[in-house]
Amino acid sequence: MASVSNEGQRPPGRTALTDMTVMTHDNPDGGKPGLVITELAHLGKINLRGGSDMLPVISNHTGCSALPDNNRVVSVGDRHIVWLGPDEFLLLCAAGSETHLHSQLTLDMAGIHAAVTNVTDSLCALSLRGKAVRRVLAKGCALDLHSSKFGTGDCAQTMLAHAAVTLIAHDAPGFTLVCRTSFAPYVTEWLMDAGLEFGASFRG
Amino acid sequence: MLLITCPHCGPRDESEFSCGGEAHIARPLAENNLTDAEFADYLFLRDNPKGLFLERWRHAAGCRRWFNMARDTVTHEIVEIYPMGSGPASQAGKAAHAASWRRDTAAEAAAKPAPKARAKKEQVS
Amino acid sequence: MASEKPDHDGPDRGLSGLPGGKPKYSAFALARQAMQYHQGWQRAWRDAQPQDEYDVVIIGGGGHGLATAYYLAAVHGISRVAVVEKGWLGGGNTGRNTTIIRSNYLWDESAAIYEHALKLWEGMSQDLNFNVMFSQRGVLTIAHSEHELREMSRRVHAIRMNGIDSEILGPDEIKKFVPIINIDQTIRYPVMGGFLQKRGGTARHDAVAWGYARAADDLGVDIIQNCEVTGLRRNGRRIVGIDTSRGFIKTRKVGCVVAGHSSVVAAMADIRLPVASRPLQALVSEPIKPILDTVIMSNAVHMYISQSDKGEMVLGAGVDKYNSYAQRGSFPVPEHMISAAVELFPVLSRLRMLRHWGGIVDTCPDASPIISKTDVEGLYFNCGWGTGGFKATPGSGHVFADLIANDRPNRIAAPYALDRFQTGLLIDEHGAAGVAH
Amino acid sequence: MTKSVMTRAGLFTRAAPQQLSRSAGGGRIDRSKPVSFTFDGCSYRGYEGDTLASALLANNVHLVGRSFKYHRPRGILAAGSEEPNALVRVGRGARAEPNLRATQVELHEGLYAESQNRFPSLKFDVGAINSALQSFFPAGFYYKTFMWPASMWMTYEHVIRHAAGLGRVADEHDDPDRYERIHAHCDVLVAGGGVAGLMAALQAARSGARVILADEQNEFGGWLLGEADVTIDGDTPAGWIAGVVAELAAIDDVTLLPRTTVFGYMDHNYLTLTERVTDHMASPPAHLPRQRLWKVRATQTILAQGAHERPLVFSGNDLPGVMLAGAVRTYINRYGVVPGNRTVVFTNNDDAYRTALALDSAGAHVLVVDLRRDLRGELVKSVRAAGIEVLSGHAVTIASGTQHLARVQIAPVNEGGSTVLDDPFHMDCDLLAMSGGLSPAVHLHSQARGKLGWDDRLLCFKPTTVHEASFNAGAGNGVFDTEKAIADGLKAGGAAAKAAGLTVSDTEAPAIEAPNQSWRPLAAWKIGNGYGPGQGPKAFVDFQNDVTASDVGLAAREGYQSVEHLKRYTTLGMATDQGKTSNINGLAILADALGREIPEVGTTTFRMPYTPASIGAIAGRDIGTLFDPTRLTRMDEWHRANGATFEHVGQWMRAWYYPKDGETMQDAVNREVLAARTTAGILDASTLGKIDIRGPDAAEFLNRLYTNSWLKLGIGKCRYGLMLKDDGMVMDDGVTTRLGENHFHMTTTTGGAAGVLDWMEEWLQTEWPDLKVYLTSVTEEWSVATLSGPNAAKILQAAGIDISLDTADFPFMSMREAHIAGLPVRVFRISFTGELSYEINIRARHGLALWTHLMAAGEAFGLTPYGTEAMHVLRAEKGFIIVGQETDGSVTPQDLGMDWIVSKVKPDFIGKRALERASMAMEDRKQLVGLRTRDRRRVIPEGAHAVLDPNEEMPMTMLGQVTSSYYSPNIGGSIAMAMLKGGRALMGGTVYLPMLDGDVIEAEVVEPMFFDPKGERING
Repeated sequence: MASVSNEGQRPPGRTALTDMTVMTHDNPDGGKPGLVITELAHLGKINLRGGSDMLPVISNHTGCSALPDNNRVVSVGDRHIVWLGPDEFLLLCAAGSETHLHSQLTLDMAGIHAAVTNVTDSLCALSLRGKAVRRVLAKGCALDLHSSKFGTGDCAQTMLAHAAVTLIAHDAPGFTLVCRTSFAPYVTEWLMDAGLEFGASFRG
Repeated sequence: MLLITCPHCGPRDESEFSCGGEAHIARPLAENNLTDAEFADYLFLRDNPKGLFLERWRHAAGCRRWFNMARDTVTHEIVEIYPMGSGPASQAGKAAHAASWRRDTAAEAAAKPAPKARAKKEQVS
Repeated sequence: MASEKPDHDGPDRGLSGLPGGKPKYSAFALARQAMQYHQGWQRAWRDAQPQDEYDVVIIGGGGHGLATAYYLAAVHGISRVAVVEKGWLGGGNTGRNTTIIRSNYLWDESAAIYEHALKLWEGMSQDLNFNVMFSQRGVLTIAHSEHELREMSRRVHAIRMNGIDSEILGPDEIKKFVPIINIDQTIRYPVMGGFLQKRGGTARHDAVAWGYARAADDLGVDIIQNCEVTGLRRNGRRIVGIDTSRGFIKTRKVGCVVAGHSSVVAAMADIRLPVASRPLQALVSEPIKPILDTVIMSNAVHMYISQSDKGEMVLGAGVDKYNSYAQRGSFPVPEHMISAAVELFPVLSRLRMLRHWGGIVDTCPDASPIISKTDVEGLYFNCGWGTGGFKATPGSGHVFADLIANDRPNRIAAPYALDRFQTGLLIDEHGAAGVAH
Repeated sequence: MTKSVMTRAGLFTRAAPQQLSRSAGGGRIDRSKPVSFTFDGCSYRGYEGDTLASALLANNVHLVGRSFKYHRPRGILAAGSEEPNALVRVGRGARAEPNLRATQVELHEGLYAESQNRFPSLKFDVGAINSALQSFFPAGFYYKTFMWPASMWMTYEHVIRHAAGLGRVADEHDDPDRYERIHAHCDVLVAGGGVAGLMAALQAARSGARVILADEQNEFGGWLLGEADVTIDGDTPAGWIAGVVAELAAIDDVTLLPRTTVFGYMDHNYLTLTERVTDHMASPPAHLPRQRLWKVRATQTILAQGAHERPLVFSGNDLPGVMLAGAVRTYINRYGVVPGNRTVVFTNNDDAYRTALALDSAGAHVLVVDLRRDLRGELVKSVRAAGIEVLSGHAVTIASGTQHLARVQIAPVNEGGSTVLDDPFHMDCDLLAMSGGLSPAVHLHSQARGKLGWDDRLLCFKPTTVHEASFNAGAGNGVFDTEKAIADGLKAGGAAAKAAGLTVSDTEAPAIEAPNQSWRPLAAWKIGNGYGPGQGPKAFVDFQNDVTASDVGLAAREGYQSVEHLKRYTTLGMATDQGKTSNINGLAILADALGREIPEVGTTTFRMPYTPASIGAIAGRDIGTLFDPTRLTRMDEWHRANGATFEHVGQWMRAWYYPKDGETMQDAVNREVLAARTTAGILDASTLGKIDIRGPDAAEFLNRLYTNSWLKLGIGKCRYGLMLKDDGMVMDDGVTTRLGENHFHMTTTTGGAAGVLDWMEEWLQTEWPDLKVYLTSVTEEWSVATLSGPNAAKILQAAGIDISLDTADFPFMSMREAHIAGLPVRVFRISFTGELSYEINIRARHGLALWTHLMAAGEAFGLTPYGTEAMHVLRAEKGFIIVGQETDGSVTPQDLGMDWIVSKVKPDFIGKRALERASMAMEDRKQLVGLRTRDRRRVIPEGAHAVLDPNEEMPMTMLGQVTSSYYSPNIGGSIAMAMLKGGRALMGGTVYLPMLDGDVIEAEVVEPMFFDPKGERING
């Protein structure tokens, strides 16, 4: 965690799922649960709106050389730029680094028409891992999640059951799911329920 | 259950979109003096063709962007998807656009600044 | 309009009970026919060939159109009337709706027309000598939140002061009235209360079309099926006839009652209507022994349900989101409605959907119908009933006949003229009824 | 023949009888795994691999159900999902399910089934009186009677309703089982796993396609599973099928779905399937759903659902013991059941001869009655060679028996079978296997708006052109011959793979040996019985709904001549089998009655579902807490711990009031309202919508959105705004603050948050793309605590806020950034109560910390948490509106008396032109007023309507409704707001509010402002 500003001296505060208890459904076939849910607590999230003239500034602060193509993620180290729309991106960064990054970006973009908004507390990020992740997501998501159609570095804003989510596919059989904070308990409950037949656990 | 190709995100289920009804309705400016009846054309009259329909959609659960679509209201075939602010490119789409009664309404004409107001604006710029 | 009082004796029902001389239906007729192995039954209506000229032509052989023709003959004595229908009688929304009948509307104008219709429903089987199975088993509308309770109170006060029956029930009373309903207060949309119109209910939709057709035929109305209108002929601003797939028909008065296709017919006279044609979906379950003896509506979850005499659970939803003439909607609509239904009636979970269908309804910006003269002299439109037209069938036909006969709207029809979209004096039933059934 | 042991259902059970009709060997049942089950209280034995139908037949139980209308005894007609008669209720207690087809219910240990629609028992059903009186109950009889007296209809109807319906629902209503839904995508979806479907799936899969193969039965193979006279590549059908299935199962991208019915085919190749996951298990594991709804988006589809055999329409054709010939063969070959000993095969085509041979091989006596005169072909020869008697040009004219077929009357008939030519003879028998030709299952093709054409040779409708990206194959395509069907499947599989962009595999069709037969039936739609028109025993067309050939004739006579009218008047095809066996027969008989050709009469359009689809599966897990998300604020834990009662506001749960021990709601609200005006209250306002607005044109954009002016708002200043739709009606309101030159923070109503953001985006993207403005939702970024009351500033100071709260430094309608307890906050000095008030925004992670910190700091001042109800009272005391309560989409700012907020100088804003319409200035529009009850203790119910004359006759002339109404402890009396016609002109006058119980409340019309009218409290 970057030690910038005085974040470290403050209580880290609560997350969307602070009160959610750890849950497990055993894998009926024995072995590891097919789905393991972990909250990426306080993962930094900055919403970026603007055109390609943002690139130099973003580049400067993230090291990425280009903005992601449609439906793609660009990652450099622990900073990920997630494409959300033609002039909209979600920048993910290490927990605690977002305040400083936000103010730096805001400052450096002063001359261009762009909006840099800290949405760290607005959104909740979950890590989803396990063999059954795609099967579980398919129960509530109409996207074609076949690995040939939605693979490493792909992302999409879509619906998971009744919640709007952003899905990001990683190299391992894992996804990052981002949703509105107030939907996080619902999404977690839904995922645990959908994972019943494969075994599922929520590790907080 | 339509499969709609969002111009930005690719093919997605219809349930991710919201439909905004007839496309290419220009909003009359208040400065242009329309009669109540002419204004009502803008406010309430919507084209309702049986056949090709030019309409607006929004990828509500995705990139939240609006776009235009030419869709047949009988077969549900999507003939064309094209950006906001532009006209249809397909032959059928162009024909539907040109044939719409709305092209001749006072409300549509009033979407442009009245000559006097325009002159003023030009002076400013 | 508000100052004018409605007729306390109820609507003028006109001639009643097949005065034209057609053999009547009765238990005795049935027994007599049984002795002849039912070989002696006559056609319910003649297979009329189009004549050269009529006083009035009604376009559209659905319930509203047939009712209009019937009341033109029965009340106004105009019997040189033809009903032209593109396909088969009652093949549009008349035969595709969930048959809910009620008059408990919020606005005075709505209450007036739907109550007018309800009074005509009461006694329709006798008027037409055709059992339309109008069943006053009550319509109960459920409220699921504080906000809905407040809306419900507003509505019930208005309805009662319009002289229409309505009562408020609490969750326990609802449970007593509808034993299969789930009144658990912890569910997402708990049953917090409801209001009941006991005089509301259901009817057999096809029978309404057939009954009106038979009774109108008895009074001399020509009913012409498989006759598609291809043009509206005008002389200047006056209608002079219609072109059809079976030739030209001369007439100086044309009433269009073609729900779903109103814009298409209007375009033939260069008229534009503020209506959008939308799919409306419904479904029935397999038949089961009676479990629900009333009609339940819920606006919050967009669901309404009843059980037909045959035993099928009849479920309907709200309209789909885009224009369509395809008589088919999108799966998420019934999917969501079914979830809501199972939440409220868990017993449905182990039933199966037997039939599912879509209709095309034309919806107005204010969710209220259009009953109106047009800029073309002699051309009248009755449309825009959205999702709630069936219940209005007799009332709609009655006031539309009156409008056509007199060329001016009566007190009930007047607020539904097209000019309301110019003045902005809308009858906005949206806020009050998400699902306006 | 041994009759089944009759008992009163459920009272007691008898020991299992022998399976007397079971063949000595053969079939796909597992004879090593006996299974016991119960039907109508009697215990029986069957084997794994049986259906309930095959097991009942094995036990000689033929009487299985009662028909819908006449309560006629009915048996098992078919062997698949087209079964119209054998409907049973399966399971007990909460797991009972009505109307299942015995032919589709897989047998498992302990299966419990009951017959339906009978009272008191299946054998002695009082409803059968209807059958005796059936001549009084022709089609549509109810339209002609039950009209007198009018008041009696509800009584008649009550009886009708109880006589109708089929099965009973579960005895307990909460379904204990789990249902799921899942989305899937594939290159090729194959519906139907018979020969054609298997071959198609194999070819597509070998070509590299992602394939889903679904079949409604428990194993793939379709009709082939019931054939003993076919070899494929030298193997038995079962052997070949096993090989194909094994190859498919080994391919990763192939999903095999047995027990899965493709029931819906929607736009753009979206198909719905139900998979019966555990219905066949005696004790299903808890982690599996009972059923699963698949929602498949397929690039291409192959429809290979096979064909249905048609019954012949003759008198008495509905008796138990009269079965479809193909089904009889299936029972013999697949289930090892021989359903009769003295049998008659009645046919108009070759295929039934295979059944005759199968019966003969199984040891039954067989007589073939063929409507055709000129009999040729190998099958006929084989049958004759087997010593089976064949009568050509004959028909079974009447079948009779009491509850089971006992004898048939056979007579020579004319070409079409409609006229008896000579004296009949009779023959005793216990099974009649009939075959009227095949009808392709074109349902999905038709659902997908494919076109159908009439085949004059095969006498059936079959697919012609498709509308979606789809192919038809096999019997469903009118290709009945096994060899040709496999080739058709192969072709379709390749074509679909190619259309999906793949390279087609080089696969050869397997070699088939099968009987050489003609598939052309003789047109014989209604078999004569020697009686006059409408007379003699009934001949059924639609078995379940008891629609007879005479009913079809009656409908035609009465003018119900369109197919749809026929359907609706007679109920033909409207039963739970949806006319799979009756459709074509009904059409043909109607065509005959009208003197038209069948294709002229037309066919009905098939709609979803193909077979009835479980409602539970469609609902899936969208029930209970997963029905709709519930959103909680970040301070929710505190509210919950402190006894708050909640109300739903959209998806949010908001604290409504905080009752203390023994307090009623009114007590609690009074206490909260008083506290906010005497010391201070605190409200969780986190749910208000918040939108971050940035860009050089942000102020101009707001200027167009809101009715008032925004260009000159100073930085750090707040302003209230009203948003209209373009029709001039109020849609939302809220306070917006200028954070910087090009930066604003907007708040919206809780319910309006999402809609307002969408609304703003719409204008930016579609109408004013030239405006440089970006919007970002920050609703959940900030938790908001509103501190309100004379002590609000003191509490903030006690909480350690690091800025000056002097009005001079921090005036009303401004915003300051500050810290509380070291945490950065934004404080807005705005007020919805009329008191000195601060809305404190903090990063959501610290929301709870802020709240508890403020509560602690305020303890000494008696800081009182208040909920939404007290908030409503407080704002109503000040006459502040709530959008959605005072407004309903038909209210303008002027109607609300808010002309002050509508700019007269701005050239345009959304809604401006609409407000200028002549009608918007009419004096009798509904206008916002206050109401002061004469009896000050009386609180008017919200929704009550006001009149001028309480004694007026109904319908009364209503002025309008009470929109808000409360008891105000600060006033010491009731307060109300109302929207009344010409309300402002009524000021000072009296209106009356009739109550539902007949009482009338009298009230004075006053300004909608009840407390501190001069606004003196705003600075504390």
